[in-house]
Amino acid sequence: MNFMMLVVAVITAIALVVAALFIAKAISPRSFNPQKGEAYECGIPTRGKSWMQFRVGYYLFAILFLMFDVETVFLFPWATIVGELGVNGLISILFFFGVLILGLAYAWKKGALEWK
Amino acid sequence: MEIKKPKIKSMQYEDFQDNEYLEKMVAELNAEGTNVLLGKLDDLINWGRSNSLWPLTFATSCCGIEFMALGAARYDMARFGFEVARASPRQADMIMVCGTITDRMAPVLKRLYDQMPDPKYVVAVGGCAVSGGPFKKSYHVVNGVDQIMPVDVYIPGCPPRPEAFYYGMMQLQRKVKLEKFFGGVNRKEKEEK
Amino acid sequence: MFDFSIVSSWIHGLLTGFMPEGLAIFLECVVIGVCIMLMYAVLAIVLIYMERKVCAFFQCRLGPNRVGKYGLMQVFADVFKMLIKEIITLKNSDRLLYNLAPYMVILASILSFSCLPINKGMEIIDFNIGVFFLMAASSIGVVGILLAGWSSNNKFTLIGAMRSGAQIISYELSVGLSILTMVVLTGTMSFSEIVEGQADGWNIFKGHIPALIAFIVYLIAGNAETNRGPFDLPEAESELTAGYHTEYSGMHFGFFYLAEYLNLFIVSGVAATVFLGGWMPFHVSGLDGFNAIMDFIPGFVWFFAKAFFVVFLLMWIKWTFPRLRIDQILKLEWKFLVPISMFNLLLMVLIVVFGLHF
Amino acid sequence: MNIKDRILEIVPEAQFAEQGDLTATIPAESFHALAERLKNDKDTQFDFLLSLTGMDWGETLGVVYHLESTVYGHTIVLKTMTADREKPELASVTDLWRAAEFNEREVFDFFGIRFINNSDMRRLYLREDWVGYPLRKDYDDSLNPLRMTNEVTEDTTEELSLDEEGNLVNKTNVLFEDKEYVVNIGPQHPATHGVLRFRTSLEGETIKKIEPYCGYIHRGIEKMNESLTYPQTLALTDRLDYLASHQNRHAVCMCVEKAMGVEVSERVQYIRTIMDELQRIDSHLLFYSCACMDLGGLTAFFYGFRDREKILDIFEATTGGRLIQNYNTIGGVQADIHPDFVKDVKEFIAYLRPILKEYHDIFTGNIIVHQRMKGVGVLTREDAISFGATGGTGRASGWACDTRKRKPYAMYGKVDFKEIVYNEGDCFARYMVRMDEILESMKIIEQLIDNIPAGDYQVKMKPIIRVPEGNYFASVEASRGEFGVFIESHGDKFPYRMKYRSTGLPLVSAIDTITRGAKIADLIAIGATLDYVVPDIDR
Repeated sequence: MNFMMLVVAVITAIALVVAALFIAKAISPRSFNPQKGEAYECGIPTRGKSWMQFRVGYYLFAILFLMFDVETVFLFPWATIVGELGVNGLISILFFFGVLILGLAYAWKKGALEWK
Repeated sequence: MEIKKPKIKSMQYEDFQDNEYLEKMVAELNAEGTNVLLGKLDDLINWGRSNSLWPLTFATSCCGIEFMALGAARYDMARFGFEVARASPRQADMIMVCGTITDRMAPVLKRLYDQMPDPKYVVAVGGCAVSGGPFKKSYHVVNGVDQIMPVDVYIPGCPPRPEAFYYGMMQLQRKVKLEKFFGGVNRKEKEEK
Repeated sequence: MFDFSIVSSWIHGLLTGFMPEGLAIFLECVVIGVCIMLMYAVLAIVLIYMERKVCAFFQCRLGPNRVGKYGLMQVFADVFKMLIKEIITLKNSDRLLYNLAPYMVILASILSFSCLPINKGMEIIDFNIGVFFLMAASSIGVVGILLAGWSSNNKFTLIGAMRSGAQIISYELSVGLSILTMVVLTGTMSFSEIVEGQADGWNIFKGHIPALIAFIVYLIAGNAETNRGPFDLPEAESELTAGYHTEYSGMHFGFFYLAEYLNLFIVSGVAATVFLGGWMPFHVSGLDGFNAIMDFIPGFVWFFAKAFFVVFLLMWIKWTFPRLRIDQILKLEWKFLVPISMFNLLLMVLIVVFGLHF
Repeated sequence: MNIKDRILEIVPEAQFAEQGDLTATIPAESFHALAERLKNDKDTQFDFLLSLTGMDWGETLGVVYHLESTVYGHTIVLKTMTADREKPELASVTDLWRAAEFNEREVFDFFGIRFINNSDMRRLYLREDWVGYPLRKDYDDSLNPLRMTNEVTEDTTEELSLDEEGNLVNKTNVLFEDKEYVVNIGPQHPATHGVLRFRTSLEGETIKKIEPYCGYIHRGIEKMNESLTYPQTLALTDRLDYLASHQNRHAVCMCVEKAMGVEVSERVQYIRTIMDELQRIDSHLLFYSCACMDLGGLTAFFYGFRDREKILDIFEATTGGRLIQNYNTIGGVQADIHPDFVKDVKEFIAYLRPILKEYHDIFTGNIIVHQRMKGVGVLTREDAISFGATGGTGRASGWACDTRKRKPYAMYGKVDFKEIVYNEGDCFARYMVRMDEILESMKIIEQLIDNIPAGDYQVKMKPIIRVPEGNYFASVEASRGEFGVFIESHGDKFPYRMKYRSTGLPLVSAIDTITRGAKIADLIAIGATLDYVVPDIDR
C-alpha cells in the first residue's frame, strides 16, 4: 500500500504541474518581441556565454558532503538498534565514528573548509 | 451589455477624476457584445490581476525614494498587495518608471519592458517620466517615457506624494478591471510588421 | 485519541461493497491525490498570507487588508494572477532542463509533504524508513534548483544555483545528523512509530540536553535548507536580483514560490513530529484528568499548531537577521554545526546506552 | 612661504588673478611639472584634488583645478588651456591624484579634451556612439537623436601616451579579457541605489575587477544651467542629490551671495543650518535603512523609514515639499519657518535619541552585521585623499575632511560639535560614522533651535541677478561629502559655466580599488556603506 501511495504522490506532483501549466498556456496572453527570449542581466545584453568555465569553490563542499553523507547513511540502521545493542554497539561504532571525525579534522586541518 | 463600473474598495466611483476615459474604453471593448460566461471569467481574471500588481523595482532618481516611502510603514503599499516588488522583470506585472529616463537609459528600459511577460502595465511616475519635467530641454533626457513604450497611467508630481502614487495605482487597478482577455484579443505571438 | 484509519477503512469497505476492489482502490488513490493537491495549495496560500501578515506585524505595518476581509483573498488573487501570466520561452536556454526544473522542485516537496503524519492513521506514505525517505525525497529539490539555475543560461541564475547547491547539500548533513540523533533515541525510522513513541512525553523532553541541542541545530539547518533568511543567499534579492529563478515567469515561477513555502512547512512539520510529538497531545504523566482533556483536542490540530509554531519561529528569525555571506554560511555549517551535531550524536548514544533519558 | 612666489619660481610665465581664491593660469606644457611640484613639495603638499572642471572659453578649451592641502589647509585654483579645438590635448594628472581618473574622463566626454597618459580615455556619461561634445558652446544637439539600439560596450579602451622619444602614440588597453566571466550588476538592480552599472569580472564569488559605468541618469544639468538665470538654476540643485537638497541649494546660494557680496541675516543662517542638519539626519536615516535592506535585514529598513517620515513632516510644514523642497533662495529662504517648527524639531529630537538605541540593538549589535562589515572593503587614508572621497567615507578612513570644520560657513563656526573620525576605513567604520553623525547633528540643532533670532528671512534681491565677472567657488558639507559649486560668470544673467563637485563620483571611482578581491556580497555591503546617490554622480 505504501509504495502505491508513493506512486500516487509522484503522479499528483506531476499532475499538479501539468494542470497548472496547461491552464496557463491555454488562457495567458502572449506577445512577441525579439528581446523577450534573451537573458536578463539588469537590462544589458549578456557578454559572451553564461555556460563557460567558471571557477567555483562550491564543488569541494559537494565532495565533502558526499563523503559524510554516505557515512551518515551507514549510521542510520545502526541508530535504530543502538538501544538494544548496548555498550557493545557503542564501542564497535566508535571506530567507525572515529574515522568520520578524523576525516573532518583532516579536512579542517588541510584548509578544505576554508572558502577560497 | 451595460457599461460596468470598476469598483475600488473604499473609494467611490465618482471620486475618481477621469471616468470618461474608462467609460469610453469599456464602450469600445463591449461594442460587439460579450458572452455572459466569458464575461464572468474575464471579471474573475481581472479581479485577480488588478489585486496583484507586482511592481518591478525600478527607480532612477528622486521618485524612487518616494516609492520606497510608499512601501514603508506609514503608507504601506502591502495593504493593496503591491508589496511583492520583484527585482526580475520576468516576475513583475507592472513597471513604475520612477524618475528621469535619459538617452542612455532608454534602450535599457525598453529591454526591461520587453522582457516582462504579458500582461504588463506601465506607470509613468513624476514629471520627468511623464514629459521630461524640469529637464525637458536637456540634450540627454527622453521627453516622456511614452515615447518609447505605451503608458497606462501617468502620475504627475515632482516627486508625487505617496497619496498620488496610490491614486495612480488605483486608477491602474480600475483600468485592469475593465480589460477583456478571452477571445484571443491579447495574443500576438508573431512579430508585428 | 481519534484514529483516522477508521475513516479510511470505512470508506474502503463502503466502496468495495458495490464495486470491484481494484476500482475502489483506484478511486481512493484519485481521492488521495486530489486531497494532497488541495492541502498543498491551501497550505501554501495560508503560509504566504501568514508570512505577509507576520512580517507586516514585525515591521509596524498592516499587511494586506484590501482584498477580501483582512486581506484574506490577497494570496488567492496572487496565485490566480500567476496562473494566467505568460510563460516566457527563453531563446538560449536548455529547453528540456529548463522545463524539468519546476517538476523536480514540486515533486520533492510533495513527496516529503506526503510523509508527514498529520493525525493518527492519517499519513499518506508511511515507510518503516520514513525519516530516511523524507531526507532522500527532499534532496530532489536541490537538483531542481541546480537545473533551474544552469538551464536558464543566465549568469545570475548560475551563481544562484551554485550557491544553493553548496548551501543546501552542506546543511543537509546537519539535518541528517540531528535527525539521526533523535532516531537513536526513538529506535525507529518510521514517522508513525516515532510519534507513537512520544505518548509518554515529547522527544525534546525525553532526550533533554542532546535533544535540545539537536532541535536547535535542526532549526538552523532546516532554515538554511529552505533557502530562507538569513540563509536566503541563492535568491538574495539585493545581490542576484532573484537568484536561480530569475528567468522563470508566470506559473513556472509560481511553483518555486509555492515550493519555498511548502518546504518551510515541511521543515517545521518534521521538527514538530520528531521533536515536539507530532499529533500526540501534550501529556503530563500522573495528571490523568489533564491528559484526558488534552486528548479531546484532535491530533491534526496538535500537529498543525506545533508546525505553525515552528513556522512562526522561523519567520521571526527571517525578519530579524541580516543575510550571511556564502563563506560564513559554509563556515557556520562545517566548523560549528557538523562538529556539534557529531558530538551531540555521541552524547545521545551514551545517554541511550546507559539509559539516562526519561 | 608664499604659494604665489613658489609658483612663479617654478613657472615664471604664470598669470594670476586676485579675486576670490588665488587663481593661477599656467601654460599647458609646464602644467604637469608644476602640479607634481605642488603636490610633492614639503611646504605646499596639495594632496587633495577638490574639483576638476572642463571649460570652453570660446577660443580655447581648458581645465580648472581646485587643489587643497590636507596638511596645511591652503587652497589654490589652477587653470590651463589649449587653443587647439580640433584635437585638444592636455597632460593628465592621474599619476598625482587618482580623483582625476574619472574627472578627466568626464572632461573628455563633455569637451573632447584628451588627456595624455590617462590610461582610460572613454566617455564616462554618454553613450559610446554619441556624436560631439555637449558642453562645448558650439555643440549641435540635432546630431544625437534618441537611439533605441542596445548600447555596445567595448572591452578595450584608448590611451594617448608619450613614448620614449616624446611622440604621441595611441595605445589600446584591455579592460576585460575574452574568457573572463563578466556580469552586469545594474543599471536596474536593487542594490546599486539607482541606475549605476557595474561590470564585474568574477572568479567564482570573488570580484576580480569592477568597471563602473555612469550616465544612466545623466540629465545635463550643467549644460542646462548655462541657459537658466541664477534663481532658475536653484530648482535643479535639489534634484542632484535629493537626500541633500537643502545643502546643495545652500552651496549654490552661498556661492552667488559670495559673488554678489550679499550678507544674509542671522536668522537665515540659523534656519539654513538647522535645515541642513535635519537633512543630514534624514539622509543618514535613509542610509541606515538602505544599508539594512541591502544586507538583508528588511525589518530595520522599515524602522528607519518610519522615523524618517517624521523629519519629512517637519520639512513639509515649513517648505511644502517632502523630498524636493526648493527652500533656500539667493539672499535667504523662500518662506519663514512654520510656527510649530521649533516645537516639532524638539519633539523629534527627543523622540529620536531612544530610537537610535533601538537601531543599534536590532542591527548594529548583531553578530552577522559585524561579520559582514568588519574588515570588509577597506579604503586607506591615502586612497581616500587621492580619490577625494570626502564625507562619511573619508572620515571613516581617518581623514578629518569635514567642510563644516575646515571652512566653517553659516553657523558652524559658532556651534560646538565633534567631527566623527574612525580609522579603520572598513564598512563598519563607514556605517558607524554616519550613525554617530546623527547624534552630532542633533547636538547642533539643539544648540540652535532655541535661539533663532528675529529678523528677515530674505534679503530683497533684484528680479534679475547679474553676478559680477569672475570665478567663484563655494562648498558645503552635504550629507555624503563635500559638495562644491564652481561658477564662472561673464557678467550676464546666466552663468557662463556652472559646475558641481559631485560628492558621489569620487566614491564610485574608488569602488574598484575597494572591492578588489572581495565577494559579491561584499560589493553590496560596500555599495551600501559608501552611500552614493546616483543622480548626484551623473548630474
